[in-house]
Amino acid sequence: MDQQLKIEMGEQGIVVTTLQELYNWGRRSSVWPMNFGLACCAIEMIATTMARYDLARFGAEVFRASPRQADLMIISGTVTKKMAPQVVRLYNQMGEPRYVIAMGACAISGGPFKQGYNVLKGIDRYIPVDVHIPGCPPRPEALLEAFMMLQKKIDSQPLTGNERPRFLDAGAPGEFPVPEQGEHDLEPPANNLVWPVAAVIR
Amino acid sequence: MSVLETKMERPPDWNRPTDLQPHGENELLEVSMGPHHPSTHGVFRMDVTLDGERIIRLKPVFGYLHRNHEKLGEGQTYLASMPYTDRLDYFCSLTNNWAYALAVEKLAGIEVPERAQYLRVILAELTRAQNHASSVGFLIQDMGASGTPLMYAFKEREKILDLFESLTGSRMMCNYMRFGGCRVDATPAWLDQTRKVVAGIPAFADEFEALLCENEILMARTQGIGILRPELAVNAGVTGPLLRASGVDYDIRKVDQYGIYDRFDFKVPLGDRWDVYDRFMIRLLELRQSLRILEQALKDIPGGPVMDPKAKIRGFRPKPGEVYGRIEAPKGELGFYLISDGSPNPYRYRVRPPSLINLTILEEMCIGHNVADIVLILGSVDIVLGEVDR
Amino acid sequence: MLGEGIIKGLLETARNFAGSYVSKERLTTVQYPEEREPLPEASRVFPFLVYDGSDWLAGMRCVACQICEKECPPKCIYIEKSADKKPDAVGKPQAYPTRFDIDISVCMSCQICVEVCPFEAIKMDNKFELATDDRFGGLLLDRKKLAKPNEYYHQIHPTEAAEVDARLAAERAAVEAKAKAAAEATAAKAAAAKAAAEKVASEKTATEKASSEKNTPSAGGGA
Amino acid sequence: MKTVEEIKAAIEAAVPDAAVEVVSNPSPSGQHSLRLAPARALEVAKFLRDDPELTFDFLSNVTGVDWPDKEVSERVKVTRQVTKVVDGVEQTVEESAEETRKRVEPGFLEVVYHLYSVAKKHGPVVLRMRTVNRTNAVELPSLTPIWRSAEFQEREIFDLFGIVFTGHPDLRRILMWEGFKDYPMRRDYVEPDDFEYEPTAHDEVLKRAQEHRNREQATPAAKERPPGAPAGNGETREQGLIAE
Amino acid sequence: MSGMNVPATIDQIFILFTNWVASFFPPAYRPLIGVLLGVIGIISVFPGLFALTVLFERKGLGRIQNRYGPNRVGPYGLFQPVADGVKALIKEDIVPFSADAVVHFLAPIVFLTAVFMGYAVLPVGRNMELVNMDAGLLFFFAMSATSELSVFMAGWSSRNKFSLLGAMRAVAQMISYEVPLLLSAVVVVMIAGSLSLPEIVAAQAGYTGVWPHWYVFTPWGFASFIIFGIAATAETNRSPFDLPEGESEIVAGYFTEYSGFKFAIFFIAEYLAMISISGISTTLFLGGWAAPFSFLTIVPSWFWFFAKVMMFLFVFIWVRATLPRLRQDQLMNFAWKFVLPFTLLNLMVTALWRFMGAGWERWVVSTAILVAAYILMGRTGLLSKHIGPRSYRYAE
Amino acid sequence: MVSNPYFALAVLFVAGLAFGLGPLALAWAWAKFFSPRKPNPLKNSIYECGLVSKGDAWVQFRSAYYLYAIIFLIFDVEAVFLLPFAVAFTGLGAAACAAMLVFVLLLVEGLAWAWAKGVLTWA
Repeated sequence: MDQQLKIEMGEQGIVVTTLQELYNWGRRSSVWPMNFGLACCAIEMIATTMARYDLARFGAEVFRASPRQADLMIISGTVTKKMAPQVVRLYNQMGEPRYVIAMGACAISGGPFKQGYNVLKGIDRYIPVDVHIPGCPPRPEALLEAFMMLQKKIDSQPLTGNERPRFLDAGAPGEFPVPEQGEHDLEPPANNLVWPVAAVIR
Repeated sequence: MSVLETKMERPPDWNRPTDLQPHGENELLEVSMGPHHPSTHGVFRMDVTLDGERIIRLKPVFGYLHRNHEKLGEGQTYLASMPYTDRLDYFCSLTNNWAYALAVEKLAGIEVPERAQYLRVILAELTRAQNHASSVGFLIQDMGASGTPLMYAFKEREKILDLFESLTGSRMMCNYMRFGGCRVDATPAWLDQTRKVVAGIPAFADEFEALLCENEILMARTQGIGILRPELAVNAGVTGPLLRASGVDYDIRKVDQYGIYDRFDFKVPLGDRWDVYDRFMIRLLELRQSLRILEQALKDIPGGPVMDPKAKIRGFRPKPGEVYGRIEAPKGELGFYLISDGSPNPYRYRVRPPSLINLTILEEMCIGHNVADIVLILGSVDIVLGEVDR
Repeated sequence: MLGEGIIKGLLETARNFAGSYVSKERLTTVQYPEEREPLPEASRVFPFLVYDGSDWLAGMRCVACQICEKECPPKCIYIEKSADKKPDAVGKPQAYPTRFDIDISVCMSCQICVEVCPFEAIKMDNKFELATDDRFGGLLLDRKKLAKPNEYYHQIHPTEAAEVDARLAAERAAVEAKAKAAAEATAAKAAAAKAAAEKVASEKTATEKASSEKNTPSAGGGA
Repeated sequence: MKTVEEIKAAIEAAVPDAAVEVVSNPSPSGQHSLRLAPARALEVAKFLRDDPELTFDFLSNVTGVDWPDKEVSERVKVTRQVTKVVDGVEQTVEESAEETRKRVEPGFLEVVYHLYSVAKKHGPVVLRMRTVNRTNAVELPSLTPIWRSAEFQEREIFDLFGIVFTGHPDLRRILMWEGFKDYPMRRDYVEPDDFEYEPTAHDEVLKRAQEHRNREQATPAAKERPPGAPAGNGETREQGLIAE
Repeated sequence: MSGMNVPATIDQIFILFTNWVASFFPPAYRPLIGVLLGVIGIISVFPGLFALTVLFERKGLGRIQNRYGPNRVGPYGLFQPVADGVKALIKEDIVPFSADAVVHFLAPIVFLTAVFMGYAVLPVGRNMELVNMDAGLLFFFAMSATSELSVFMAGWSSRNKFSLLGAMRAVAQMISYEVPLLLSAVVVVMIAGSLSLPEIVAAQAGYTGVWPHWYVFTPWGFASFIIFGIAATAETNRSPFDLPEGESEIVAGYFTEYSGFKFAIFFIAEYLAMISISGISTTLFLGGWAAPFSFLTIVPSWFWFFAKVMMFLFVFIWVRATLPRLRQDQLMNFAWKFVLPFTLLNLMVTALWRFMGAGWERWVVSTAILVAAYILMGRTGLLSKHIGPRSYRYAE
Repeated sequence: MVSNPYFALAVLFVAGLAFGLGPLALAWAWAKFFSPRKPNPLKNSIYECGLVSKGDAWVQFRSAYYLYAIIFLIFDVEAVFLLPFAVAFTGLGAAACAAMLVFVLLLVEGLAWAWAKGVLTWA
């Protein structure tokens, strides 16, 4: 936050600014990931918490197994259609504020397994994703970088106003419908509130 | 004396273990452990029925990571499946590479140069070492230690991954072996570095053993738990350290002597009590044996090419036929079954995953034990979901 | 004795605790954003396109042969071939990609595109800090984003790049030599042809002459 | 280890009406296989496991293979009766001619078993069984009572190929969810079309995306959504543009 | 100021401060002020210590595991606990619809309040205890037992299966280790002759040469100390007895369904319980606030108390970093078949100690009995379960 | 009243309560003003590894607790009896101690009996 902006905001209400800074600082400095691994990327996620890379330096080594106590869901690996309802349900059971990192190609788009009949083509069809990390699997450093990017993103979120994040908005949905497993495919194939239909412009 | 030489007595119905009856009039609790559970090693699920904390029924549920590996393999060329094999057992991409390369080489009758064979052995044994160390670490983690053994194992694993990366370019998904050899040659500097890392592993193993092996809590938790009788183990197709911990001498490196394993002097440790502690110890002992092989291979490695000059990268079309090739992967017998119809894509591409088949006896091993034990038993089977569900 | 193993374990952890203050071996953390371990030379993440010279479009080695697109296991490459041609690294007129997209949200970093490329045009980058919150724009690399100069290639994979350069130079030399030989041959041929033609021509002229000479009198005679 | 022919002979000696056939494998691997008749398969399997000389106690691998109906065009020599005028008299003569015939070879599903012996350390022996056709209720005997290791693998084949194993103790879907209807490993399986919004640049995908978009905009759900409703984490995402 | 003893002043600085503040008020209110300041002290110091402990635990675990641990939030990561606190405050509070909402709400409050009550009788320095109760020890145990009740409340009310398992484990653990905990303290009471904690500290005062007369330096005291330590670990659900929250088995145990600050309260209360039980062990066996050597008595008493408590906390962390968790039946067997008989034996050894007079014989005899019993019971315990190191054969 | 030790306990009790309730109230206020709670059937359903919870968690749990609870009760009562004895121990004669020893031994016998009967086998 640059000085000019600070002064301006100070005129508007120093309380909100301070609160917002404190709020964002608290959220940013204490992101507890969910103990949730899916596939290959989970191993690199574990490697990130291990001695060499040490995610704990950021205060984020407290992997909580219960979604109630976790802030960050790292989708680390392929989400299959059999698993997708569970992932969405777990995301729903997390308390706000909650963040999602889609780690690796599979989590973003289905990746190399995209052509598979049981592979979900990207978790952001059902839940909003904050940071995407490409790579198969991304290096632990890439996860750390994404983590810092998430922290930056948290820092830039205002507490009030129209730019505020979804969970501070009483009108925005707090519930993300869990897809049903149908006879041939997941139903519906995507949640249109978080996954806009792509416009093709070429 | 091998247990198998005695005539095996089979109970009349071995198909399903019988469910236990609850004590008295206890109400049963049906809990599903997984797919999101800290100790299921991924998205595995066990539907358990509990009487108090005692397991009286257990049903494994698979498929949460079913990535259609086989279907994808049938839709693309032989070479294009190679990077996918990395993602089967994502701890041991190099042994997966080898198993697939071996199957294809058998199918097409390709020879592998000497140096490539040595490199394959070195990489496979390094893979085995890191897999066993981290699998033991995960086992202790499941036991509730707050990560320390796992951290030590991963510290060592990082060193081995560094070797993989500097040779193959990637830490985990190496995609290194090709039909008829290896993709790139190892530099002398890499071999020196490998010698250095290998020389450092015994110290790590000593430390690891001092930390764990005689720990009374660990012994009390693992000894006598999850007993797997050898007859059942063989009948259920269990392979790898799990089978050897049940006292059956069956190591494909010795039996098939694929690659150049007949040249190395190593021994196969066997367990006599068939429980979780045996599996834990067998892994540590196999780690030591891998080090022996590594030392010999690093000493003897010859010069020469690493690729069969006749082998083709593009436009590879084996003649029609079929093959089943298998190796001793760190988790057990990893086999590939391929049918070629003469086209560039395999007609049928099948992976025989050790992890899935090793889980056949999970139910038998778990029934009657505690909730706390089943995570251990599962940990001692050492599964990787990428391979179980493919 | 009961507790012996536990004490052994406690001593081991104590050793590591104390050791972390004195030995680098017992404090292996690399504090990532500030400290970094140098990446090994072979390290690979995503592909990029090599170009020679300073103009990325003119110097691009890719000739849009689409082999990599076909061989790519997850099918993350998309190429459109140009209708016109431009001279390639060797100087031969070749097509070039009007569109070369790599979807790094799909790419599995397998390096097969590099192996199959006959033109040394696609190579593996080692830049891994690509996290983005832009699902579509950030993860679809077009040819502009993919194009990297040969110097960059030398910087990240020096040994390999040197080999590639030597190979290309040899190829170029071979092509040049061939071209030269061909040129010479054509020149010689041309010369020979010319000579032959001249000869023929001269013969022709001679015959013509002769004939004309022959004819002339007749003509003359006729005149 | 005995050769395939010897094993065949041994089986036929033990199970007289076993009807075992040797299927040769032209590849350099030389793993020839034995085709069992499903009716006697259990007895043959039991013999292979318990015979002291063979002792195939370890069933390593069980696989399904789908052989769909295939159209074979072959040149056949046919003799047919043709009426011809021979020596001025119309007679029927047999004449042989070659002609190209197209016929549909009926497809079938096949199960392949790979056996090894742990006790004798030999192998493999490959067994195969065929179903009669490729309908959804084809049956084969389960070998799980002989080798437990077939349990999950046969379930997998049931799940992905749709072969019903009679005598299997717990035949349920294993990899796909309960309620899934198709058999995805069959070669004629068509997977659900959910690439529609895939933002890769592949043309066919983009075309499908466009079609899907047209379809989607016609549905009432799309109309109800307020324009510019927050998508994603607060920021109104530019509707996934792929533009260059 | 020449008459003033500087070390004594520092030693009593908090008392003097309280008296000084109270002196501004009418005499009738002075005791009230004293109580209020004491309570404020407890409410501020121990949660502060909690924050430090959490940070040190995370950093210490890091060091043991060859890494740094939190070091980015504030200088050396010092503000990490603050950030966690802020995060817990703003986190959404979720109560499952099917849970028993009242009990679900009450459980953490009961836990925290009960833990705080335990601090009332803890002498943290010379003349520094909130209440000098004659039955202080008994009061403390009563309060610590309440905390287990709240764990059960939490687990049961959540209506989650993992929580239920955690709650049941907590109950089993409580009923198994409450008895050894009490009986090993009885030993101290027998010798000290009082249930009042300041008096127990006073009974350990004095030095032989430079060595203190702490109970831990007697055979029976040492045995009691170890048993008390084990039972205390179990009572506070610390590793290797952290079964009620056993993460790798039952997800997060009894607080699986807790989020936001309610979860944080459990977290705080657990650590506060750990600190208070460390304080009690210090008081019972390590001479409370007394200096370890006679020449160190000039250092203020409260410093020694906190130093000893920190030492305990370090051991807790160290043990957590090293040991895997026990299983429930082993935990119960260990409690009933090893710890309890051994505690009863220790009781008798203590009686013997008193009746054998002051000679060296009592040292030899009681040490011999205890060591022999320990070895015998340990061996038979392991042997009867066929537990022990093994050797392995190799295939030929 | 103020000098009564229980007064201090009462104050501490209130303070402890406030220490717990204060932040909870603060969190509630924060949620009220800034971060609206959005309870919904998905979020507030029981967590069970990502699946829909089947069956009820409130079941009758194992009866083995009953026996342990009784033994626990006996020994806890014993401890309560022992405490006054222990306080007075330094002043007691050998006879009184012997009496107490008999009391303890009786209980030990009970423990041994329960042990032998297999009550202490937690399966």
